[in-house]
Amino acid sequence: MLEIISALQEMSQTLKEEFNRLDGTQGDGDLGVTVELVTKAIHEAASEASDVQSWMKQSGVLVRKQAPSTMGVLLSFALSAAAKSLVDKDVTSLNTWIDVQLAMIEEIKKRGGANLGDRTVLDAFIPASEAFRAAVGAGSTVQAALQRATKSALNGAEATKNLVPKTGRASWVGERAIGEMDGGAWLCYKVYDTIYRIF
Amino acid sequence: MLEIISALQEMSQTLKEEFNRLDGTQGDGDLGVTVELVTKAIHEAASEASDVQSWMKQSGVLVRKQAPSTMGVLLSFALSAAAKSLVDKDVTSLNTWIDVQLAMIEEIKKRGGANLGDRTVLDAFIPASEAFRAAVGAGSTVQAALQRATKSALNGAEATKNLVPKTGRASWVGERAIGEMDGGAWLCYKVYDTIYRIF
Amino acid sequence: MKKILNHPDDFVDESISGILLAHSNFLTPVEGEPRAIIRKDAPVQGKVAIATGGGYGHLPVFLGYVGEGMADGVSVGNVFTSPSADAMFEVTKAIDGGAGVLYLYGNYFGDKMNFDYAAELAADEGIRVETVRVSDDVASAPFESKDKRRGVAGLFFVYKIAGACAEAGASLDEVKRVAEQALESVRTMGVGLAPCIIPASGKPTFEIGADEVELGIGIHGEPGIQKQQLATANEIIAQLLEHLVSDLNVKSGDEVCVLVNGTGSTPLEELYIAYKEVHEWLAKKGIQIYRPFVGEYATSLEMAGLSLSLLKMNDSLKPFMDAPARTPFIRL
Amino acid sequence: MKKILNHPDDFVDESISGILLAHSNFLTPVEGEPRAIIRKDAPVQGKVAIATGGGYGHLPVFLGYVGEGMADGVSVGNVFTSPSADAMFEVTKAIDGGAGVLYLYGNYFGDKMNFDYAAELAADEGIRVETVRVSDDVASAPFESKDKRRGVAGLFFVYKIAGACAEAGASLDEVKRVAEQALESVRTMGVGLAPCIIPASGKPTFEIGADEVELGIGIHGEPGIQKQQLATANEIIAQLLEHLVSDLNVKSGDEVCVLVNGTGSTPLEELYIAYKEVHEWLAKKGIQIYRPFVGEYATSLEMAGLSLSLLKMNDSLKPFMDAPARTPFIRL
Ligand SMILES: Nc1ncnc2c1ncn2[C@@H]1O[C@H](COP(=O)(O)OP(=O)(O)O)[C@@H](O)[C@H]1O
Ligand SMILES: Nc1ncnc2c1ncn2[C@@H]1O[C@H](COP(=O)(O)OP(=O)(O)O)[C@@H](O)[C@H]1O
Ligand SMILES: [Mg+2]
Ligand SMILES: [Mg+2]
Ligand SMILES: [Mg+2]
Ligand SMILES: [Mg+2]
Repeated sequence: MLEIISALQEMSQTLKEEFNRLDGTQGDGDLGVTVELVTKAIHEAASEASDVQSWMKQSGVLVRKQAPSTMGVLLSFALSAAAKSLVDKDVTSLNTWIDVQLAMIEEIKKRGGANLGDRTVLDAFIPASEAFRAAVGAGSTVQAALQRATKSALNGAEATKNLVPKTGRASWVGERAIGEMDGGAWLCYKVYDTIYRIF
Repeated sequence: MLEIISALQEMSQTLKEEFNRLDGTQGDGDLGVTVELVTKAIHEAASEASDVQSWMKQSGVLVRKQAPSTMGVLLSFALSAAAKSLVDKDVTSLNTWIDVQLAMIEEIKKRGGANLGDRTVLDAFIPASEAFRAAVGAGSTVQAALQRATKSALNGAEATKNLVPKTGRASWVGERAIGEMDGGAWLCYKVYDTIYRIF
Repeated sequence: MKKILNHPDDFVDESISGILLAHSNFLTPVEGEPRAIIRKDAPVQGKVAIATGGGYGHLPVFLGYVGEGMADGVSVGNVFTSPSADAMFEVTKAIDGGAGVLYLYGNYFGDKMNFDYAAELAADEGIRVETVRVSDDVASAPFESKDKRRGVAGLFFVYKIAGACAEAGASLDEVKRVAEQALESVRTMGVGLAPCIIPASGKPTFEIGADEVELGIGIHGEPGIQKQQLATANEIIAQLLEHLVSDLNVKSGDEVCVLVNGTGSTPLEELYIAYKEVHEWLAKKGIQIYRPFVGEYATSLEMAGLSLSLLKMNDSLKPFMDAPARTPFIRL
Repeated sequence: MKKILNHPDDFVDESISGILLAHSNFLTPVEGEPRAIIRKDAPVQGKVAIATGGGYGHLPVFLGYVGEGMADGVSVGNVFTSPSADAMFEVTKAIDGGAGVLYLYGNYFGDKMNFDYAAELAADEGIRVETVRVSDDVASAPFESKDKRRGVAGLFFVYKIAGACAEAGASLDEVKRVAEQALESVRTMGVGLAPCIIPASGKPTFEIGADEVELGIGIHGEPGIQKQQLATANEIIAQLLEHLVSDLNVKSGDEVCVLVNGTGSTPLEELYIAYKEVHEWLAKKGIQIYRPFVGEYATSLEMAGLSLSLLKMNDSLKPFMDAPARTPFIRL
């Protein structure tokens, strides 16, 4: 777990400017800052937590306090929802992690009111989680499932290039956003990718 | 007279930026604007005046109203003093014009409190007027007298390059002013030069 | 980046600290939450409290509107970023005088999610919260979806009206109704000439040509309707007014309050040239000016540009507009 | 040059026209002299009148200080240029309420010559005029020749004190004495980060490197003590305060008013970081702050930077500092 957190933090530092740039083409160019604050918060949460469930719970609280931008708040809600879905679950079972992803997606949909095709993080997250589930259903290893999820996340993120934003700050840009990926979707791909590389 | 005014106005337009630049190295860089406003005002005064005396009088009033910077006000006072000294005088006599220059210099000294060597317009005006007087005294023509005055004005202006300003805005710059001519002194040279070229 | 600061990371906290040191007789932070700041005399018992909040870098928005006749408390985020729901919740608890709390802030998604969550936390504690999100920027969405619009300088008018209404002792429902009426009556549109630099990023918020302006810019540098050539004050103001007047449906004989707002580095001298144009344009159309405001009411650090807001007046709004207001930043 | 204006030649007149349109209940021009502007209620019979004036581009200096408890009238020049003696004389005649007129303005040679000439004209009409020239900028001349110093943001304090004194009904001699006392007690020093552009010239007023600041800059961009590397707010403020405190001879136990003044495009957020540094530095030396002011009190169009002024307080100045003041630009 600590390894994943460190890797995510490293990723956030390496890609900070790129996140800012992607966000800047359609938003306010601060996504890199948010991602950095989020990974810092989940790192801090790890030092206060004894297991994955309590880490996710504490992450939800700290991210909410320390990174309260759109992406940050949605992630904090998603982390809290993930923590809730983990209560009394077997964290070594891949099915548990299918549920965690679904719980996060549901919470992001509920809080943000967006859906597939609105050019958000969901356009990578939903296909990635489905690919993960399908792979697990077909008996894949965790590595293989993560690989397929990562690939789907990337495809989903790439596809946002042609989507007109419907929500958030980017919606004011409208058609002008077309051509670049959505920053949040690309972040989702990078998170899957980072985790996949650890396993 | 109109010819001189037009020539002065043309000079002010051609050299505006250079006056601004010289003033900028030690002041606020607006001398070119002032010179433009002054020549505009004396042009306007000419259309309201019937003779040299009334033109100078009216020039004093209009310059004061329309170009009230340091150089402008000193010139307006000087013009008013010149007008006063012209009352009932023979304007075709060169001696009259010696007195006019002296009256202007006295007024500038009185109003501005500066003297030779303080790095002002006076450092060109005083030597120029003296050269003019000397030339007239030696029986020179108006052309020759103006030529000698122009040359002395230029020498005086050049010499300001090595003077530390004691008065006005430039005094705050102190030693830093050394190296460039005083804008007001250079203006004085340019006025003599312009008039000389007409005759 | 050439700024008067110590370290970009401390920009917000040190700036707030300066405000609290300078205005300790007006403002105080909530114990344990330095980004939650309230009126010194909060909670005012029996008065509806108004809570606001949002990203930093827009002074006097938001912190500068805390005071008598305006807002009761504010939560402050990082530059151009929402404050946390936790800070909002702390403000809510500290200002509630028993008559409930109105959340009054600019319409941004991040802020909305945080304020909504703070309202959930407040509800758990039995504090009644209502919300009005200011969405006055006509450039950010068409009339049909005007609740999607951004909140910009028109915030000032809504604080003024709602704050006076609350100060006058109205109920939460009434304050909310009046705030919504003000919101219905206000429109804003801006023009950007040069970007600002967010201390943490060190980069300009947008790019623009030497002779270009961004028409309909947002207060974080969000792109507007179009980039266009710099025109005269007369032309720019006519363009803004045409959008505003048609969207707000102002006609000859109507009365409006006018706000010519500088976004940061635009000299007051230029804002008054703009005001002259506004005044003359409206006069030509037979539109009366009830009260003009010219100055910096909602900024974006050192962004160059201005925004123009109109508040369509009616007799019920006038007493609220004329009531006094007194914060360390605004005196009316 | 990217500015909100119509034509550079009309910059001053159109801007003044906007101010008069917006604030017609406070200000009025003198008939026939549009650059001579006075309080609407001038002349106030029996009250000593205060006339000020100077170049445009420094709002709220000078026009913004005309109002109750401050100045009675102002003559306005072109950008950074003295107004004419004629406009000053018109103001003098229009504001004299029989108790005489104090000329109170910044120490610039052009202004001095014009005001002195206006005083001659006034004397011819039997109006008693006294003069106090504010020369607060420590960077512009050494202590020994402090009457040569420039007048900068410290003007605000002298208007405040002298204006309150005149409003209180003091005689011309008394108002002059109190103004001189305020002048003796005020010191200012500024730092410039970026120049402004005078509309008529279209060029920056000075040149400066990307990481440089001009220490001791004047309000027209006059060079100061030195160009130096941009330092932290902490270091810059310490530098300014060391000059001010030693020049003014402020010691532990003394009380001062503080003015952190933005020169145009410096965000309020930064000014408050600066104020925090001032507050902490003074506290460490045991110097009390009687009252702080933070904001734009004397600008140079969109020049970036700030100035810091200290007014050494004594008991006789306090009532004048605490008295109300009310102009369209300043409310205290
Ligand atoms: N309603 C929404 N639902 C889900 N994701 C969203 C929503 N709105 C925006 N996002 C995501 O948030 C990202 C921007 O995050 P961030 O920069 O933190 O937002 P902001 O700066 O506007 O607060 C977008 O790229 C998008 O993926
Ligand atoms: N006391 C003085 N007496 C005579 N000439 C002076 C004096 N002070 C300044 N000057 C002249 O005025 C010139 C500057 O004029 P101007 O730019 O109009 O001044 P400012 O912009 O400071 O009002 C200087 O170059 C100098 O020649
Ligand atoms: Mg963003
Ligand atoms: Mg000059
Ligand atoms: Mg953001
Ligand atoms: Mg000048």
